[in-house]
Amino acid sequence: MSKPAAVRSAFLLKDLKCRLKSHAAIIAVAMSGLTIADAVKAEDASAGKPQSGGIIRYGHFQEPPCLYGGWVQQWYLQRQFSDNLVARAEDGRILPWLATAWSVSDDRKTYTFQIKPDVKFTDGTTLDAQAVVDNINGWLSDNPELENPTAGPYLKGVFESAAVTGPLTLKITLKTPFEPLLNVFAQSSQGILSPRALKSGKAVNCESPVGSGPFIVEKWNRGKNVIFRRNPNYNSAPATAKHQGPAYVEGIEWRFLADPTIRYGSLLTGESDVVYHIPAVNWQDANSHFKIVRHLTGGTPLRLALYSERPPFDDVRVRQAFAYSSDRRAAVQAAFLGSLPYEGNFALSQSSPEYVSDLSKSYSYDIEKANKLLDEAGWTERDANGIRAKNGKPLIIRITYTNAFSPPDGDQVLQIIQQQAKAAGFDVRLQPTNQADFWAGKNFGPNDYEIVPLYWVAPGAEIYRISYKPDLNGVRNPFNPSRYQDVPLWDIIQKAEQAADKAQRIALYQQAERRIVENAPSVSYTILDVTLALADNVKDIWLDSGSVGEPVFSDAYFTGKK
Amino acid sequence: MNAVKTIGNRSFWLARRLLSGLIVVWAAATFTFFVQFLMPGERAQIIFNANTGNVGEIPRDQLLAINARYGFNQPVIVQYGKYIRDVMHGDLGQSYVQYQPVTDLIARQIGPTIALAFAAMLTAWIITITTTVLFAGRDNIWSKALGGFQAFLATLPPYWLGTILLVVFAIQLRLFPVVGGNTLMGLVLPTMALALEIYGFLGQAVLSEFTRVLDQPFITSSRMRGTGDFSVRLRHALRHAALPGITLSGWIIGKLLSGAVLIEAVFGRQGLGGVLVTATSTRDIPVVSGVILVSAALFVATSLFVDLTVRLIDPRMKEA
Amino acid sequence: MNVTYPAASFRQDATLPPVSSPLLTVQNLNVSFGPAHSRRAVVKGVSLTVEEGRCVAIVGESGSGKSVTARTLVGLTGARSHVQADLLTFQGKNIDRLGDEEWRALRGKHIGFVLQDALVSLDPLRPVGKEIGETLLVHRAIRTRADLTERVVDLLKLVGVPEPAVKARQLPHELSGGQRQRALIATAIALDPALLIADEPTTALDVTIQAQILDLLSETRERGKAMILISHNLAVVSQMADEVIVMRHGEIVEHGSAEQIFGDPRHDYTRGLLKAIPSVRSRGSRLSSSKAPRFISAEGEEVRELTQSDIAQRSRPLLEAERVVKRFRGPDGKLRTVVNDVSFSLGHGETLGIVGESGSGKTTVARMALALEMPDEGEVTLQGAPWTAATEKERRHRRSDISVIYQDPLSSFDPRWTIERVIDDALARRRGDPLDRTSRQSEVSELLDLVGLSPSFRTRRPLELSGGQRQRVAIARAIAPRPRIIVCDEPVAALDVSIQAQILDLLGDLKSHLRVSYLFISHDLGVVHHLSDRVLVMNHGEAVEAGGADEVFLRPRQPYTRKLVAAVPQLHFQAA
Amino acid sequence: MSFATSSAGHAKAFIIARVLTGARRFPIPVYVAAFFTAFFLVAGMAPKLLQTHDPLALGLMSPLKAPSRAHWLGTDQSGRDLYSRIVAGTGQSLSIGLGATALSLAIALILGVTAGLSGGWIDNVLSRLFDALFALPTLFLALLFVSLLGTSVSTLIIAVGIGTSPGYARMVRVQVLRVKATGYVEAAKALGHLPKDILFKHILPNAISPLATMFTLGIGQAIIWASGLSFLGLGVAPPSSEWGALLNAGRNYVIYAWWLEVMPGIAIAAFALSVTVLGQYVQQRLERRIELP
Repeated sequence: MSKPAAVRSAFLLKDLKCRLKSHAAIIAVAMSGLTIADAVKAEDASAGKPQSGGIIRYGHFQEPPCLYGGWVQQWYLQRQFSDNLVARAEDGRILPWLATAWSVSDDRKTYTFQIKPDVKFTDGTTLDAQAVVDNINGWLSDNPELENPTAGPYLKGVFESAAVTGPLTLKITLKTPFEPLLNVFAQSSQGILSPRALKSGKAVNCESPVGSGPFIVEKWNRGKNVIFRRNPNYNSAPATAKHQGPAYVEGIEWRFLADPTIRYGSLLTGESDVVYHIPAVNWQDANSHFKIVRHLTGGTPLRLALYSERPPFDDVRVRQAFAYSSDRRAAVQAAFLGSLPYEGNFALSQSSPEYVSDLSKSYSYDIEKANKLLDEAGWTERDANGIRAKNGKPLIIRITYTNAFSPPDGDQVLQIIQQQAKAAGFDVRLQPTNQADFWAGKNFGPNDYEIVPLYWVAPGAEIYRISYKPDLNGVRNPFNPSRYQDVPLWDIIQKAEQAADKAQRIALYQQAERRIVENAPSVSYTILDVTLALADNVKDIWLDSGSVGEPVFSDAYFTGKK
Repeated sequence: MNAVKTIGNRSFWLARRLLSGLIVVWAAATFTFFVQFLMPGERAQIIFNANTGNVGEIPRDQLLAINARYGFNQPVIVQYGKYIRDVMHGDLGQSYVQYQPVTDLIARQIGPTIALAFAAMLTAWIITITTTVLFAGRDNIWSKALGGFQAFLATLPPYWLGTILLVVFAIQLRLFPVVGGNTLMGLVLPTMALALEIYGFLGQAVLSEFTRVLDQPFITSSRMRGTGDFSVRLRHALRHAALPGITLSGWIIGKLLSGAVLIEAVFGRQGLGGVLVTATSTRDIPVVSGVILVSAALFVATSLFVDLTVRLIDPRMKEA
Repeated sequence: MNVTYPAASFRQDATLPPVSSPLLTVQNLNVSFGPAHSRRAVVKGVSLTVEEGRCVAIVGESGSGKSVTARTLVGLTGARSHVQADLLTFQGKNIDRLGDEEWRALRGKHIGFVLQDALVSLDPLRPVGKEIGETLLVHRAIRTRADLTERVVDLLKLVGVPEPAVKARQLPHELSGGQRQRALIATAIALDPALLIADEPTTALDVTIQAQILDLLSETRERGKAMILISHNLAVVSQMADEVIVMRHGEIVEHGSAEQIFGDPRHDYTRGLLKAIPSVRSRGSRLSSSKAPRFISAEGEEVRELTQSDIAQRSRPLLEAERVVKRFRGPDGKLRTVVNDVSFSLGHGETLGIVGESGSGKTTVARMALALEMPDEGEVTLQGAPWTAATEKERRHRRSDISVIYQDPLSSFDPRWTIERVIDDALARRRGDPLDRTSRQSEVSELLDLVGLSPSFRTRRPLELSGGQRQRVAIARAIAPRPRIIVCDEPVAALDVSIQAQILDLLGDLKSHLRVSYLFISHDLGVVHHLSDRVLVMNHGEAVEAGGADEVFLRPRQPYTRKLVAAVPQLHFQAA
Repeated sequence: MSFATSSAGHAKAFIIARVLTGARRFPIPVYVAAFFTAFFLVAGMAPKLLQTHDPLALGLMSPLKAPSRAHWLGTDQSGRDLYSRIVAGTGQSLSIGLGATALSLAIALILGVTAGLSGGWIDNVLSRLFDALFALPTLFLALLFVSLLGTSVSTLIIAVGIGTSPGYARMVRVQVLRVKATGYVEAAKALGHLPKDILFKHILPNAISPLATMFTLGIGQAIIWASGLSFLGLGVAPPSSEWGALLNAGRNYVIYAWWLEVMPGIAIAAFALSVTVLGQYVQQRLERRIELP
C-alpha cells in the first residue's frame, strides 16, 4: 500500500481536470472547506516552548511546472510564500488574514475589506489595498501571464469590479450574490503576490515568486528541491495560525521525492524530517514509529463513475449488480492496509456534514444478489469463462484510468474488483492510459469506457450541484462523467441549496444522498487524504484543513538538538 | 615530412568525422521535428491544456491565437526552416509547459546526468581493469567464474539492481544516503547500479580480447625476455584488450541516457532522463526535441572522443 | 606449468654435473598437454646437449615438437603442460625445478629467444625501442632513462637497423619486415645471453631479407654464443648448424653433425625431407614418394582427349596480358602503381611462373588474369577474346575456363559447406553438358580420388582437414569445371615441405594429364623453377626479366634476378 | 559400417551412446541453463502445468505473505500467489523478448544487408541513418511508439524491436562487409556464380550465424528493456503479470515485502542468463566444426 492516498488524490484530481475540460475541477478542490474528519492535530503543547532554528527537510511527492498555479501540487507550494485575504478554519468559519475585517452589503453583492497595515512583500514593496486589487484584476483578466485558473472559473461569471477605496481598504462588487466568495479567497492559489514582481513575467515568477508569506523562495533546483528561507519580517500570519511573527525554523528544503520507497526511506534513515504520504505497506510501521498528521477530505468519495447513458449501465439493475459483485471493503483493506478507510456511501465522503453513515453499509458483497439482478436485466447468456452476454453482446466493462497517476495501491483495488466481478459474469478490462494520452483524450471518447474512477473534493454535499446536474436545455454538464440524468434528483438538490434552514438543508441533501446510492450511478470505495509523517523532534506542523490540507510550516519547530 | 603527412591525414579524418557527426545531429533534429506531427493531439491544444489544465476542444479564438504566437499556421517547411535556423543559433525554443527556454532547462539538468554517466563509466572501467588483470586467462576457478559473473550482471535489469542496492545499502544498512542528490556519497549507489550493468558487457568484451591476446606471440615474446606475469598483463595485454572495450564504451554511452532515465527515477535524482520522461508524458515537444538533440550531440561527441582514444592507443588506425 | 620430477636419488646425482659440462643438457625430455585423463604427449624422450659457441639446429615439420622442446628450455610451455626430464641443466645448474622468479631471471638475460614473424612477436602497440628496452629494464641492466635510450639505439645499430634513433620510436608496423625481425633479435640479444634460441627466425620473410637475417644470426654466433636454431627449412639450417636434430611426431629421428645429416642421411624420413625440396635439380622428377594417380574415369576412357578445336587453338595463346597497369589508392589518398606495364602470354599446356617478393605485384597480376581486378590500362584477353574488357555478365559463363587455387585454401572455402558441396558447387559450373544430381555425386568422388582423397572426405568440413588435404580439395574444385587454365597463387607457401612436395607432384601430374595451363605464382624460386616452363620475375610492380625457367634462374641477366637467385639458401651438403 | 545392413536397434544404440557420451561432456552451467530455459518455455506455452495456484485468484485474507511451502514465492498485496503469477506472466514476457528481438533482427538484416552489399552512397546514407537512430535514446523511440500505439504486448514488441535495431543493423553491415571480403565469396565469383546465388548461399548464412549469439543475448535484453518501460508505467495493462509489470508493482513494497520485487527480477535474470548461456553453448557446438580458431 503504499502510495497513500494523498498521492492518489493529487493524481486523480489532475485526471479529472483533464477529462472534464474545464478549470472547475480545481474549484471543487478549493471548496473542500468542511473536511475535517479525523484530522490529527499537531498539538503537543506539553513539549515546551517552541525554539527557533533548524531547516525542515520535507519530502514531498510531485514537482509542478511552476511554483504557483491551479494544480494542487502548486497550492502546497504557494501556501508557503504567500498570504491570502482571509483564512478558513476547519469548521468552515472565515477568519482574518491579510484582511483584518470585512463587511458584506445587504444585497450580498458588495464586499468591503480592511487590509492589515505594515505588511510588506519580500521584495520590499508594500502589500496594500492596491496590491490586492491588482492581484484580483489579474486573476480575472484574459492575460495568460496573470490569469488564475482557479479563481477565474469561480468568479468570472459573477465578478463585476474591484476598487481601492483607501490605502488599506478595497471594495469588491459582484453581479449576483455568491456565497462561496470568501472560501475562494481562502484558498492557497489565491495567495496575494507582489504586483511589481509579477511584471517581470511568468517565466521569472514561476521560478522565484514573491509573496508576503512566512517563507521566501530562495532557489528552485528543478528535479530536486525548492529551498525556502524564513521571511524574517513576517507579520501577517492568519488567525488560524498558532503564533504570529516569523517562522521558528530557518527554512524548508522542499524535496521532490516522487518515489514512495525513497520518500519513506528518507524518513526512516532520518534524512527527512517530514514526508508526504506514507506507502500503505508501511502504514503500520509509520504509525508506530512516527507522528502522523492527517486530513481526510470531504466531497465525493473516490468512486467508479458508471457510464449510465448506454448499455450495460443504462439499466439500474446492472449498476446495482456491479456494486454487489465486489467486496470493496476487503479490497480497500488489502490495497491500503488501513491507511485509508473504506467508504461505502457512493454519494458523499464520511467527513462531510451531510453524511448518512448507514448508507455506507449498502451494497455489501453479495454475489447472489448480483447474479439475480443481472438475470432480471436479461444478461442471462454465459460463455465458457462465465462471462454474461445479452443478445450476443458480452458484458464487457472497460475501466479507463491513468496509470501514470495511479499508484499500484489504487490499481490494486481495480484489479480486485476486476477479479471478483468476474464471478458475477462481468468481463472487466483495465485501460491504463498515460498522462499525455489523457490530455489528448485517449480512451475517453463517449464509447471508449464504461467506468472511470474519480473523486471531487469539496466541503460537503454542495458538490452534488457539480456532479449530478443533468444536461438541461441542451447544456451538457461536463462534470458528470457517469452521464447520470436524474431530473427529480436535481430538483431535490436545488431545493436544498435554497433552503435557509440548516437542518432542512441537511435533510434535503440526505434525501438526495439516499437517491444517489439507490440508483448507483457510481460505486465508491474510499476517500482521499493528505497525510504527513513527522520525525519525533518536529512539532506543530499542521494541515490547512480550510483549504485542501496544505502543510503549514510556519509554526513548526524542532525539539531537542537538531 | 612524415609528420606533416600524418597531421594532414588526421585533420582530413577529423573534418570528415565532424561532418558526419553534424549530419547525424541534423538527422536527429529533423527526425524529432517531423515526429511531432505523428504524435496524437494538436500542438495548440496541448499548449493550451498544459497551461490551463484543460483537455479536449478549446475555444477557436484561443487556438488561432496560440497558432499565431507559435507560428503553427505556417507551412511545415517554413516551420522546419525556422526550427533548424534556431537550432543552429543555439536556440532550442521555449517549453510549452515549464515557462522556460529549453536550453536553460537542459543546461540545469545535464550536469547530474553527465556526472552519473561519467562516474558509472569510470567505475565500470576500474572494475573491468582490476578483475581482468587479476583473474582473466588464469587456470583457476576465479578465472572461469569471471565470465559467468559478468554475463549474470549483464542480465540484471539495472533499475531493479538499483532498487535492491537502495533498500539494502541505504535504507537497511544506512551506509549511503537515500536522498543522495549530487553528493559523492549519494552518487555511489546509482553509479553502482549503472556501472555493474555496463561492467557486465564491458567486462565480457575486454575479458575475451584479453584472453585472446594472452595467447599472442608478442606476449610469449615478452615473457621470454623475463617480463613478469603482472607486467605482461598490464603493459601489453591490457592495451590491446582495452580497444574493443573502448569501442563498446562509445556504444554504451549512446545508450546510457536511456539507462540513466530509469536509474534517475529509482534514486529520485535530477537529470536529463527525468526531463525527457516528463516532457514526453506532457507532449512538451520543444523539450523532447531539445533533449533528443542534445543527447544525439553528446553521442556524436563521445563517439568522436572514443575514436580519437582508439587512435591514440592504436596508432595503426591512423593509416586505416 | 606443471613439472614433475623423477626420483630424488637420481636428482642428487644430477645436481653435481661434471666441471666441463656443456652449456645446456637435456636428457629424456617428455612434454605433454592437457588434463591427466586425456594427456597428449608432444615431446617424447628428447635428449640434446649444446656446447658453448655451437649451433644446434632442430628440424622438423609442423607438429614435430621442435618448438615445444625449445620453449621447455625457458619454462614457457604453458599452463596445461606437463614437463618431465631426467636431466635439465643450463650453465651447470638444474633448471627443471625453477620457480617463477628464477625462470624470469634466466629468460632474456641468459637465454635469448627469437620467435618467428616479428609483426606478431613484437607488441604492435609499442614502439620497438620500448620492446628492446623491456629486456634491459626487467633485468635492471640500466640505471637512467638516457642510458636506456642509448643502449636501445646501440642495439638497433648492432643488428643493422638504419636510423636507429628514429626507428626506436616507431611501431613495428612502421618498420620493414627485415628491420622488424632485426629489432626482434635485438630484444633477444640485448643482454648478450649465453644461449640464443631462434624459432623459425626467417619464416615468412622474403628470400633476400632471409639471407640478411641469417647473416645477422651468424654474426651473433661468431661472437662465441651458443645457439639453438629451429626451422622447417633444411637449407637455412644447413648454412648455420654445427649439429642437426631431426624431429618427427615429438621424437628425435636422427641426430648428427650437419655434415653427416646433409651428406649422409641415415633415416628414411631425413632422406625424404631432403628429396622433397624443389629446386632446379628436381625438375621433371617426383618430389614425394607418392605414386602418380590413374587418370582413368569410371567408364574406362582417358579423361580429356584433345579435341580438334583444342588443336586449332593451340597456335594462339590461351591467356594474354597486354601492358596491364594497376593502381590502388593508398590510405593517404595517393595513387600507388602496383602493377606497371606488365605483359605476358600463356600457351596451351604451358606453365608460366611468376616470381617475386612480397609487394612485387604478382598477386595483383593473378587477380587481373582472373578478371577479379580490372587493369587501369592495358587488357587481358582469354582465348583471344576480350576478358578484362568484357562485362561481368559476358564473363560469367566463360569463367569455367579459368580457375584458381589460393595460398590459403581455408579462407577460400565457405566454412559451413561440406567438401562435397564445395566441389559440387564447382561442378555445377562445368561448361557444356549439365550433370544431373547422381552423376555429379559420382563425379565428386572421382575428383576426390583424382586428388588423392578418399570418398569419406565428402562429408567433412574445411576446418576438419589438414593443410595438405585442404589444398587437395582446392585443386579438386579448381579442376572440376574442366578449365583450360588454373591460376595458382602461392599454392604451397603455407605447407610443410613434405606436403608441399606431394602437392607439387599432384599439380605436375594433373598438368600432363588434363592438359591445363598453369599461371603459377610464388615467392619461392625453387618451387617456380621446379614446375615452370617459362618464368616472369617481378619487382615493384614491374616485369624485370622473362624467359625460360633455366635461362632465367641459371643465367640471370638482370641484377635484381641475380640478387634474388643468390639469396636463396642452398643446401651446403647436398646428398649425391 | 554400413547403415543399410545394420539393424535399426543398432543405429538407435549408436545414437543413444553418442548422446550419452556427449551429454557427459556438457558443462554444469549448461544443464542449469537448459533446465531454466525448458522451465520457462513450458511456463510460456502451458502455464497451467506449472502453476500451483490460479494466478488471478485473490486471497484477501493472506496478502503479503512471505515465501512458504504454501506459496513458494510468497503472495502479493491481494494474496495472489507470486510464483503462479510469474509463471503466468512468462508467456507475455517471452513473446516480448522473442518478438522484439526477431523484429529487431529482421529490420537490422534488411537494412544492414542492403548497406553492406550496396556500398557507395547507399551504404553511406544507411550508415548515417543507423548512426542517427543509434544516437537517439532507445527509450525515446520506445516512448514514441507507446504514445502512438498505446500500451500492449505488441506495442512493447514494436517499441523495443525498433529501438534496438540500429545496433544490430550496424553489426549485420559489418558482418556482411566481412563475408563479402572473404576468399570463398571471391572463389564463388571466380567460378562464375550469379550474385544472388552468392548472396543467399554464402553471404547471408555466414553473416548471420555469428549474430545467433547476439540473438540469444538480445532476448534477455529485450525483456529488460520492456520491463524498463513497464517501470515507467508504459507496460501491459493489469492484471497481466508480465515480469516488468510485476517488477514495477513490487517496487513499492520492497521495504516490507522484498519478495515481490526480488523474485520477478530473479526470474528475468534467470531466463536472460539461461538463454544466453545456452545460446552461446549451442553456437559453440555448431560452429566448432566451421569456425576459425
